[in-house]
Amino acid sequence: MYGMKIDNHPKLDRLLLPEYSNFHPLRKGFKFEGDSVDDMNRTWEIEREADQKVSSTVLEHHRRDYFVNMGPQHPSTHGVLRLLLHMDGETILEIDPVIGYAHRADEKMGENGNYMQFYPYPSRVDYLAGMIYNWGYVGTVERAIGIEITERAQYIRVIVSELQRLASHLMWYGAFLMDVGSFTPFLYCFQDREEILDMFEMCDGSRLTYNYFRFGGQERDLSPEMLDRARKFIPMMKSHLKDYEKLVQKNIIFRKRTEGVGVITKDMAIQYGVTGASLRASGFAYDVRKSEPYGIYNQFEWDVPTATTGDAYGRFAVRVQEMWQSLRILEQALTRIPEGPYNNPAAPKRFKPNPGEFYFCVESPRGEMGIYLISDGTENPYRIKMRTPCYSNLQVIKDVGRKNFLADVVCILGSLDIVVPDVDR
Amino acid sequence: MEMNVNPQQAAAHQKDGLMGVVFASLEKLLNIGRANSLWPLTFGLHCCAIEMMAASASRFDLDRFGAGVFRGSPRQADLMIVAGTVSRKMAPRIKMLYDQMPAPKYVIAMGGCAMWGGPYQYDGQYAIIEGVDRIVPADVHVPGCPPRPEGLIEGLLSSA
Amino acid sequence: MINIAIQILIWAVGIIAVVTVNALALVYLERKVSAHIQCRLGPMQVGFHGLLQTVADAVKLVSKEQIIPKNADKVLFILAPILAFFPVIVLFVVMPFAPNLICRDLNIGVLYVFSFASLEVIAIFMAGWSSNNKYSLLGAMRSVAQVVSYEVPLLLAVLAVVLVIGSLKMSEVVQYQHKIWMIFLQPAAFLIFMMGGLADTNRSPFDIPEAESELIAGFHTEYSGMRFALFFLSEYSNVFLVSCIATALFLGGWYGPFVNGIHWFVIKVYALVFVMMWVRWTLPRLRPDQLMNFCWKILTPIAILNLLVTGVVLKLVH
Amino acid sequence: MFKNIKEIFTGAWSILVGMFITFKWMLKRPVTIQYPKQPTRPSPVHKGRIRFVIFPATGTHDCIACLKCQNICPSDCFEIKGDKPAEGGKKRPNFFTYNFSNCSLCSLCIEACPTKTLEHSPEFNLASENKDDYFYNFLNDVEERKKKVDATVNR
Repeated sequence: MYGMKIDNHPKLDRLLLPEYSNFHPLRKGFKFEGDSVDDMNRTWEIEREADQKVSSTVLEHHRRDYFVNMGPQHPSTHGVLRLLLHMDGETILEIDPVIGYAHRADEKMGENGNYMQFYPYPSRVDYLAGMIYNWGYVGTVERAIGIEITERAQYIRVIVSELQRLASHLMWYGAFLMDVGSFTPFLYCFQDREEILDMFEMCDGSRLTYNYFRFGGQERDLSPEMLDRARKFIPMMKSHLKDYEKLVQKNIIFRKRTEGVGVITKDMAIQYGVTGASLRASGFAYDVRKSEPYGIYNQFEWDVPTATTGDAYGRFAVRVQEMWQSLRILEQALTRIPEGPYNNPAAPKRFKPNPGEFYFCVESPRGEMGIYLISDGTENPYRIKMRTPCYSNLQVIKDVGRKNFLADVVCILGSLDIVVPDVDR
Repeated sequence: MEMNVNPQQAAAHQKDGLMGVVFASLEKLLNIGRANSLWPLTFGLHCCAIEMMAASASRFDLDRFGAGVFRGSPRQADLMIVAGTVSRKMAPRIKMLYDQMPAPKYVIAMGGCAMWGGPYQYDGQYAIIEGVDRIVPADVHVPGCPPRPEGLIEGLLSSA
Repeated sequence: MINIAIQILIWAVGIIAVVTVNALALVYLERKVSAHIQCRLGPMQVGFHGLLQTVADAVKLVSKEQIIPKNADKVLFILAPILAFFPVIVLFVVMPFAPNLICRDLNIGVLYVFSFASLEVIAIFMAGWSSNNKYSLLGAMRSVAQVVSYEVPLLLAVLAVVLVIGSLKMSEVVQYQHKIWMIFLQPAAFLIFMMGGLADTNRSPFDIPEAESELIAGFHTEYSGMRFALFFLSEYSNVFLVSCIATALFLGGWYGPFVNGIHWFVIKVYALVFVMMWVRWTLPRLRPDQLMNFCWKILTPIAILNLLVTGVVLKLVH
Repeated sequence: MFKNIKEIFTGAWSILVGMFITFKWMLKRPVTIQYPKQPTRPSPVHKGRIRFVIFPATGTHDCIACLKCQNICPSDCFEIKGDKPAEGGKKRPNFFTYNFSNCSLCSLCIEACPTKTLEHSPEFNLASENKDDYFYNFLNDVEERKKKVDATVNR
């Protein structure tokens, strides 16, 4: 993105942008000259030919190995991720993730507007965890300008974040099961997710991409009906989770498919910067909410679930346990939520933070999500860098997927819980 | 896309007499069949893909209209729901997928991003294509960011 | 001579009509069953409760453009779906629907069924090979490996049944069960048969050849329009056939309480079909190597053991 | 050996339990809302497209063309021109367009509006074959909506 040249790099090519592009958009003073449709078509031809060359590479005549392009359109890549598989029969020799198909220049857009104008975008980076990403961005700016958050707003933030975590995990639960081959739990999970989305619609008005957090508070108060609904939701969710456990977690086929598949060792996870449930499943109890508490998470009683196996089943079990913990936090927050103002009226509308660098991270359902902000003292941010968990989590598949079956790769990818725009931003 | 026969064909039918009537009603039958069995391609780009899944899930259940059979292979799909921003890197692949689909084929541009580039459109945007109809012809547009599943259903019905 | 010709003609037309209508009904049933398992409604719009949904699908598929990929092997590509549909029709010839409703009651009925059933593999492999697509080829390879392996326990299970009955004639097989159904004499064989049948028809949890999340659509990835519909039809007809065979061999065919006749046969078959759908929408999918392990390490030994025990018991009884 | 046999039986039992659960769910009432036949109710705060509030007191909107919404909008949805009327008084808009498909429904414009004359409409199921349909001219839009309201009142 900056056009840096690295000496002795084995494979230096465009990561997020198309192969043919010759510009470096994150450089200051970059101007993009729009191209005509004809231009695009011509460049696409080059790209398509390059694609087909890779996929139809015939290696030496007597060799058995071959390349398979998995994606960008494939039912189990959860969006537009492409995995270049080098295979021998059903066995994978090498995996090469090719990313950038969902690149939308989120970081560049942060530099273009002022601080207020970047509000709606974080929730679109990871659309499954919109509320939590909202908090990540708002928290960064709050740290930069130093603003107080009211008590009730803190509780609201915890409630919506945990609901969002539940919704995201439910979505993942279903999608993972669909990868493993059973379709029904996907729809059961979506039913529960719809309940949560209904609640979000009551507080924010949108179903998926929220803009509920404001600097110093929230957009609007949580209505009593929504709180009631959340209170009713908890026991229902608990009974459903028990059902799912019987349906899925105890099922012998599911266990055979996931146990011992895609083992991420602790060292490997730390080296690649894997965070979230994938790291905790490897036996490292790192959760931003616990180790670097933000908001009021240190006032609740909850545990960080871990597993020691590091395989797909471990990741699955950890995420399911996390759902139970989220319910536990929700129960406490819903009983203790105080009355009071939901935002800080002293919050400034236009502001110029002091020059400096700020970092704030939250625990998204997929891992540590942080926003690194450089301010140069003007109304617009100088640079917004997002540390998105999926980007680091995806890299590990190169090591983990090797010497596995094709079916296992799908399973590993599902268990890592990748959201593609979160990788590409 | 439309159910009515176009004027030229209608004129031809009048000339042909009985055979024309037979063909016209055959065409009508085919159209009813096509309209009620639009199999979409499993093809999610961004946020709207989740709403597309929500539309196919239990609450809204696209299967009621015969559109619940999500096919992974473009060869067996009739309908491409472009759910999300079209990035420059993805665009040639979308065109390729569209070319691989057998006729008659339809495209729904779901969400602001697929219509105009949506919130991601700004002066100097280098990564996306402003509107999917710059590469493939879109038949129905469903606005919103993201549209609710009801919007998608409405779009599906209006495309039928 | 003419009589026989007319009879054959009637049977041929009847079988083809039954097969297609029945497959459409099965697709509708599958969609409804899956919908209700998933707490939704399924097709509702076309006809009363979506009864005509599959008809609409069929009309659409017929009118679709048929694509033959540029690099495909054209002859095999066109031949494969027809060959896939062929055994289905042929197999109905020996199905004992009712005492006097068997097209040809061959002496070697059971053998005939299994020899034609294994023809399907060739069609699938042809489809996978000729498409010139790696996913298709992978799907075809998986399918061949799976079907060929599962035929072994399947046949061993049937062998035990045949051993008890002492005849290969379908009508005699059913008549033997007028007092006690074979499922009570041979429960293990029945379970093995159903598992083998699920695997043979490529249905979940043994649906690895068309594993949606791995291989997109397996061996028929490149097929569109009517050719795809033929594969679709043959898949559902196979499900029906497996249930038919299981009913004839294990569930006492047309025998039942009150009045014997075709209605009992149909009821039993549809009950079995429902169970197969229920299994499909409940269980995840096995991995190819686990599938093979399951076949060779668990099913086949049990089937052999079952055969052995049956033989010994029969010897002792006689 | 014994372990393997035990595994077979526990495995079979787990499958039976799973089948029982899907059967239990099958007997539940479907949650599907038959949408076009049955109405769905989005929440009262649902964010649809932006539109002018028609104040009952004045019977029209209260926009003063201050361009605050245009400036705060992250994705340049608005295009506003306005000038002071000849007879004096507040500035009024004479051109006010809004591109719904660019809008990210962040409601920053609503918060920025000094006269509170912008709101989210409750529409939620828009779809059209022409994408220019979502390029709204608010001044015309207000007139049309007023006509509609008048028509219902007159009836």
